[in-house]
Amino acid sequence: MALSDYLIFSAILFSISVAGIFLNRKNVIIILMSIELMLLAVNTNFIAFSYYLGDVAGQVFVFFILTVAAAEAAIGLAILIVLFRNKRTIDVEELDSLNG
Amino acid sequence: MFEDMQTVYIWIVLAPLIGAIIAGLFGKVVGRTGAHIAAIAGVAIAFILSLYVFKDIVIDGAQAFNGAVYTWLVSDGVRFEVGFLIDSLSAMMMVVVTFVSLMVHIYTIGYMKDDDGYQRFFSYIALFTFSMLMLVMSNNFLQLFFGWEAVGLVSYLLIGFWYKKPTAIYANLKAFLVNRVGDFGFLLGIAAVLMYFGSLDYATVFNNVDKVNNLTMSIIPNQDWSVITVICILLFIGAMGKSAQIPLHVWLPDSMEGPTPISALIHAATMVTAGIYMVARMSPLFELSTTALSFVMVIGATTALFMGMLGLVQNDIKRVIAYSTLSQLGYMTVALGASAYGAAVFHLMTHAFFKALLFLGAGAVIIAMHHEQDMRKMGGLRKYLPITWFTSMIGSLALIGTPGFAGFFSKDSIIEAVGHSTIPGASYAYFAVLAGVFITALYSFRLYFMVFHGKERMDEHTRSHLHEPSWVVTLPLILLAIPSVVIGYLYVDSMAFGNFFGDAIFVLPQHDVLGEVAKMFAGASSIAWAMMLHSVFTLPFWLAASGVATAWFLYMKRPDIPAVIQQRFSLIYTILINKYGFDRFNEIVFAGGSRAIGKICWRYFDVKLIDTFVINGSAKTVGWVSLILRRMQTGYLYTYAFAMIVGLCGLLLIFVYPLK
Amino acid sequence: MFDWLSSFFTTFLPEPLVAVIIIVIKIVIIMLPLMLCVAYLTLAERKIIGAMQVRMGPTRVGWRGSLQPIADAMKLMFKEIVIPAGANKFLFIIAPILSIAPALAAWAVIPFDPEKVLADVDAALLYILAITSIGVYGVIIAGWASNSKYALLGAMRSAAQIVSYEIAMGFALVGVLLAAGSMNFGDIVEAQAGMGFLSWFWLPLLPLFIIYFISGVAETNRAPFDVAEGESEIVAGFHVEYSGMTFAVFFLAEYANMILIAALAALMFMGGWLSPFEGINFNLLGIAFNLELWFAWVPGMIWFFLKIAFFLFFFLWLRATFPRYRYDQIMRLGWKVFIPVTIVWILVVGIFVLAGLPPWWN
Amino acid sequence: MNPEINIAQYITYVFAAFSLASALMVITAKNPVQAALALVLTFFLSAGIWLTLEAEFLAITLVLVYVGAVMVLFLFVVMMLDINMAQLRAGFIRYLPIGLLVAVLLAVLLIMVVGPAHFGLEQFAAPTRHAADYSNVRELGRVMYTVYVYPFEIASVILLVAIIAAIALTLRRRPDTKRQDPTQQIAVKRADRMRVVDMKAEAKK
Repeated sequence: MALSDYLIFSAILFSISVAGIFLNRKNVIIILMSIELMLLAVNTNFIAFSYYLGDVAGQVFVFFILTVAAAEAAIGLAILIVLFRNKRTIDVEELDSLNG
Repeated sequence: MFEDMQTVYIWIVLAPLIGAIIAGLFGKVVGRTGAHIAAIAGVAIAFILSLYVFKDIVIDGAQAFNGAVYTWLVSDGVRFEVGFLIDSLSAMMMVVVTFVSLMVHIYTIGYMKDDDGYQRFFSYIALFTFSMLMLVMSNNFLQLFFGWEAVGLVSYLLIGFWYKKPTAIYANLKAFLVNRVGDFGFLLGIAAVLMYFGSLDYATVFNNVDKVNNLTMSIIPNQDWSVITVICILLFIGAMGKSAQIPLHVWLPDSMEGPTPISALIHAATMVTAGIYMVARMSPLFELSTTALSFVMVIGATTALFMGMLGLVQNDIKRVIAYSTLSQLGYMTVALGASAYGAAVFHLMTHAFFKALLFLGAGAVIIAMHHEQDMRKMGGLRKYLPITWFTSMIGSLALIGTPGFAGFFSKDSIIEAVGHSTIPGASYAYFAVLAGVFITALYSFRLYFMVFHGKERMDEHTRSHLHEPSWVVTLPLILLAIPSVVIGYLYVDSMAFGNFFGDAIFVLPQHDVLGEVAKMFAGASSIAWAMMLHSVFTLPFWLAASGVATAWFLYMKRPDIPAVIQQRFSLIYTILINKYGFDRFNEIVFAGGSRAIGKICWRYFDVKLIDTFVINGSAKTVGWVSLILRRMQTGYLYTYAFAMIVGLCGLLLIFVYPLK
Repeated sequence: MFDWLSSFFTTFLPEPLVAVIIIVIKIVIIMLPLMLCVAYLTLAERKIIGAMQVRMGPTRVGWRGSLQPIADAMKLMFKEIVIPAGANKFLFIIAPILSIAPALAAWAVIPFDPEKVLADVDAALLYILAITSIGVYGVIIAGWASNSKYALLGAMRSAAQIVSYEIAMGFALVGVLLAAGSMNFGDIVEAQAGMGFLSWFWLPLLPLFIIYFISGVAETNRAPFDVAEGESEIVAGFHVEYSGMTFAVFFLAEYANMILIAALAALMFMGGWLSPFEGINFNLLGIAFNLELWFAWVPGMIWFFLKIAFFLFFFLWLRATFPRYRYDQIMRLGWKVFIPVTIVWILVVGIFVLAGLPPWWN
Repeated sequence: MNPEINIAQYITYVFAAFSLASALMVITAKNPVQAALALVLTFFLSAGIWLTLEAEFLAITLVLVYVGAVMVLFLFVVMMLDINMAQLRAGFIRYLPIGLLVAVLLAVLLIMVVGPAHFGLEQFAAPTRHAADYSNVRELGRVMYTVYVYPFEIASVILLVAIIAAIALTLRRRPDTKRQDPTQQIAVKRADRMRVVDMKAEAKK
C-alpha cells in the first residue's frame, strides 16, 4: 500500500462530498452530512500522513477535528430543530427573512 | 525684591494670561465686575513688574537676560524653546505695552459698559497683552512667531468683536488674509534663518551673522541673491503685514470696525508696532544689507506720505486717525531704513502714547455722540467735553510735532536722520517725510477743528445728551496725556542719540546717521533744548505750522472752500477717496482672480473630477461591483462551496503545472 | 489445537486462506455455545420467573420443558415473515441483523481465561464501547422501516434511552480503565488479582459497578427499562411489525446482549476468571481454612461462567420484581443521577489511584 | 511478501471501494434516513481503513463518536422532523451535470496532485509495522496529555459549550400542554384533598 492510495481514496471521498453539497443544495441535513464526509476525507489524509511520516501529531489533529466536528453536528442539529419548529421546513431557499 | 528675575519675567507673561483665562472661560461665573477685575489685575501686575524690570535693566544697568525657561521640543538638533531676552529694548517695549494696555483696560470699563460681550472683550484684550509680551520678550524666532500670530489672532477676534455686523466680519477677514500674506513672507524668512544659521535663537543667529554674510542663493537660475538680503526682505514682508505698510496696509483702516479701545491698543499703540520692533531687533541682520534697508526706506516713505494724504478726505473720525497711524508707521519704517533704529523705536514709544490718547479721545467723543463717527455731524464739542477736548488737543499737538511735545522729538530725529542718510532712496524719503509733516498737521487739525470747534452740526437729541464720560474714560486720557507731553523730552537724549539700547541695536559705523545728527548738537548741554531751539529755523516746524494754519483757514474761517477744492480737483479727490485703488485692485486681481481660479477648480476639479469621477464614480463603481457580488452572495452553501472549489482547482492546477 | 489445525490446512490450501479459516473456526467455537446459551436463557427466564411468581413455567416439551427453546426456535423459523406494505424492505430485513451483529461481534475481545480470547486487542474496552453503541441502530432502523407509528415511537424512545445511558456506561468504564491502567481485558482482570473477591474492583468502584449494571439493563432494553417495547402503551414497540425469524433474531439479540453485559460486568468488576478465594487463608476455631487450595482445581473459565450466571439471574430477577419506569423518569435517572455520580466517582478513583489505596493499588 | 499484509491490502481495497460507494449513496439517497445509514456505513468502513493505518484508537473513536452518537442524533432528528422530501430534492437532476462536472474535475485534479507520481512508494516508503506490544492508545495519550494538553483542554471546553448551546437552543417550555407533576402528586397531604366535618347523626324519619 502506498501513501498515494489513501490520498486518492480521500480525494475521491472529498469530491463526492462536494458533489453532495451541490446536488442537495436545499436540504440542510444532507449538507451537514456532506460536511461530515468531507471531514472524514480530511481525517483520512491526516492519518495516512501520520502513518507514513511516523509522526503521531497527525492523529492528535484528527482527534481534535473529531471533537470539534461532534460539537458542530450537535449545534447544527439543534439549530435545525429550532428552525424546523419555527418555519416548518428545512429548505434553505425559504430562509429568506433577511433577504431585503 | 525677587530672588530670581526669571520668575519676574514669567509672571509678567502669565499674569495677563491668567486674567484672560478667568475672564474668558469663567466669565459667567465671575460676572462682569469679576472679569474686568481679573483682567485689569493681571495687566496691572504685568505693568508693575515691567516697571521693576525697566528699573533693573535701564536705570540700575543690570546685565541683559537671555535664557530659555522651557524647551518645547528638540528636532534634528534644533531646539525649540520658550525663552526671554530682556534688554533695554524689550524692557522699554514691555513698559509701553503694559502701560497702554492698562490704560485701555480701564477705559474699556466705561466704553463697553453696555455691551453683551463684556467679559469676552476683557478676555481678549488681556490675552492680547499676553501675546504682545510673548512677542517682545522672546529670545528666539519661534516664540516671536508665536507672539506674532497670537496678536494677529486676537486682532482678528477683536476686529470682528461685533460679529453680527457684516462690515466687521468683512474687516476682520480682510485683516486676517492680508496678514497671512505678510506672515507667509515672515515664515519663509524664519525658515531661511533656520536653514542658514541652524538655529532660531537670536543670540546664535547674530553671532554667526558673519558666516552667512557673503553667501548667495539662487532661487531663479543664474540669479545670485545675497542670503542676508533675501532673509531681511522676507522678514520685512512680515513686518509690512503687521505694521501695515504699503501695499499690505489695506486692513488697518477697515479694522476700525472694532471697538475703539482696541483701535487704540492694537491698531495704534502696540500690535502694529510689532513690525517696527522686529526690524529694530533684527538690526544686526538688516545692517548687512543695504538693498534691504533701501527697500524698507522706500516702502516706509511711500506709506508715510500717501497714507497721510488719505486722512485728508476721510470723514469718519476713527478712520482719519487710522490713516494717521499708517502715516506715522511709515515714519518709523523710514527711520529703520535709514538705520536710525533708535529714532524709530523712540517714535514708536511716543507715538504709542499720543496715538492711544487720540484714539481714546475719539472714543470718548463717539460715546458722547451715541456712536456717531461722522465728523460732519460734530463740531463745537469743546464746551461739552472739556477734558476730552484738552487731552485731544495735546495729542494732536504731539502728533504734528510741536516743539516740546513728545512727537516733536521723535519725528524731528527721524527727519534729521533721513536727511543724513546716504543709501539709495534717501532723498525720496526725505522729501516724503517733509511733505508728510505738512499733511499730518493738516489732517490732524482738520479733525480737531471739525470735532471740537466751529458750528454744532449734531441733531438736537444728541446735543441734549452730550456730557463728559465717566472717570474711567477720562482718567486714561489724562494719564496718557502726561507722557505725550513729557516723554520725548525725557528720553530723546538717551534713546534717539544716546546709548540707551546698548547692545540691543547694532548699527554699522557708515550707517550711523543718528551719530551724524548728534554731532549737530554737540556741545549743547541738553540735546532736547538744542533741538527745540534749532527747530524754529528748520523746514518741518514751518511746514507743521502752515499745515495748522491751512486747516484753520479751511475749516474754521472758510468752511465752504473744501467743497470747492473737492470739485476743482475732482480727479485727485477721486483717487484719494478710492484710496489709490488698492482695495479695488485687490478685489479685482486677488479676490477676483482667486474667485476665478476657485470657479475653475470648482467646475472642473470639484464637480467633474472629484464629485463626478472620484465620489460618484467610486460610489458607482462600488454599486456596480456590489451588484455583481450580490449576485454571487446567494446565501446558499453550494455557491460558496463552488467558489472555494474553483479556487481549489486553481491551486491544484498550479501544483500540476508548476509555473516555471 | 489451532496449531495442529493450521498445519493440517496448510497442506492443501494457500497460507492467507488458512489464517482466515482458523479465525472462522474460532468464531464458530464461540458462537455456537453462545447461541445455545441464549436459547436456554429464555427457558431459564421462564422457569425462574415462574418460580418467583409461584407457577411452573414450561413443562410440556421434553423433560420438564427442557426442549422448549428448540420448539420455539422451530416454530419461529417456519413462520412467515410479514413485511408491511409501506415498509422499506431492505432496512426492514437488515434491522434485526444490525441488532444482533454487535451483540455477537463484541465477543471477539472477551477473554475466557488468560489465553482463550479471539482477538487480544489492546483497546478492547474502547472496542466494546464502540460496538455496543452500534446496537441502537437495529432498534432505530426497525422502528423506522416498519412505517408504523408504534414502531417509530418505540424506536425513538429506545434511541434516546440508549444514547443517554451509553454516557453513564462509558463513564463507568472510564473508572475501570483508570483503576486498571489498561484497556485490555486480560490486564484489567490481572489488575484485580491478589486477595480473592476483596481485591476485585466492585468494592472500590461500587457506585460505578452499580451504575454500569443498571445502565447495562437499560442498554439492553430490559425490564424495568423496556419502554421501547412497552406492550401496555405501544403494543410491542419497535418490533411490533416483526414476525417469524426476523422477530426471533431481535429476541436472540436481546438475550445475547444480556449475556454480553453480564460477561463484561464479570470481567471488569468481578475479577473475570479469578477465583473468589484466591489468597484467602484464615484460621477459624483452630481449623485452617485454606480456601484457595481447596478450590484450586476449579478452572478459571468455570468461575467466569458462574459469575455471568449470577448477573443473568439479576436480569431476570429485576424483570420479575420491578414495574416499568416512566419515560421521563428514565431520562432523569440517566442524566441527573448516574452521570453526576459517575463523574464524581471517577474523581474519587483518581484520588484512590494516586494515593495507592491498598489492596487494589499498592 | 508477507501473506498477512497481503490480506490486509485486499481488505483495505474492498473497504475503500465500499466506502466510496456508500458515500455516493449518502449524496444520492432519496431519503435522508437512507443517507444517514449510508453515512454510518461509510464511517464504519473508513474506520476499517484507519485500522490498517495503525490508528486503532481513532478508528474506534470514529465508530464510538460518529456511529454511536452523532449519527444517532442525525437519525433522531431526521425521523422527528416531518420533511417534505420531494420538495427538497427538486433541482437534483438539473444540477446533476454541473455537480458531476465539478466533482469529477476536482477529483481528477486532486488525484493528479496526490497520485503515485508524488506520493508513491518511491517517495514515501511503507513504514515497518509496529511490534505487537506497541500501543497506539498509549502513544497517542502520551502526546495528547503532554504536548497538546492545552489544545486538549480547549477541545473539552468546546464540547461543553456545544452541549450547553444545543440544550439552550432546543429547550422550550410549553405552557399550553397539560402534564402531571409527580412530585406534587406524591407530596400531597390529606388536608389538601379532604375535609373531615363533625356533624350529628340525623335520625331517620
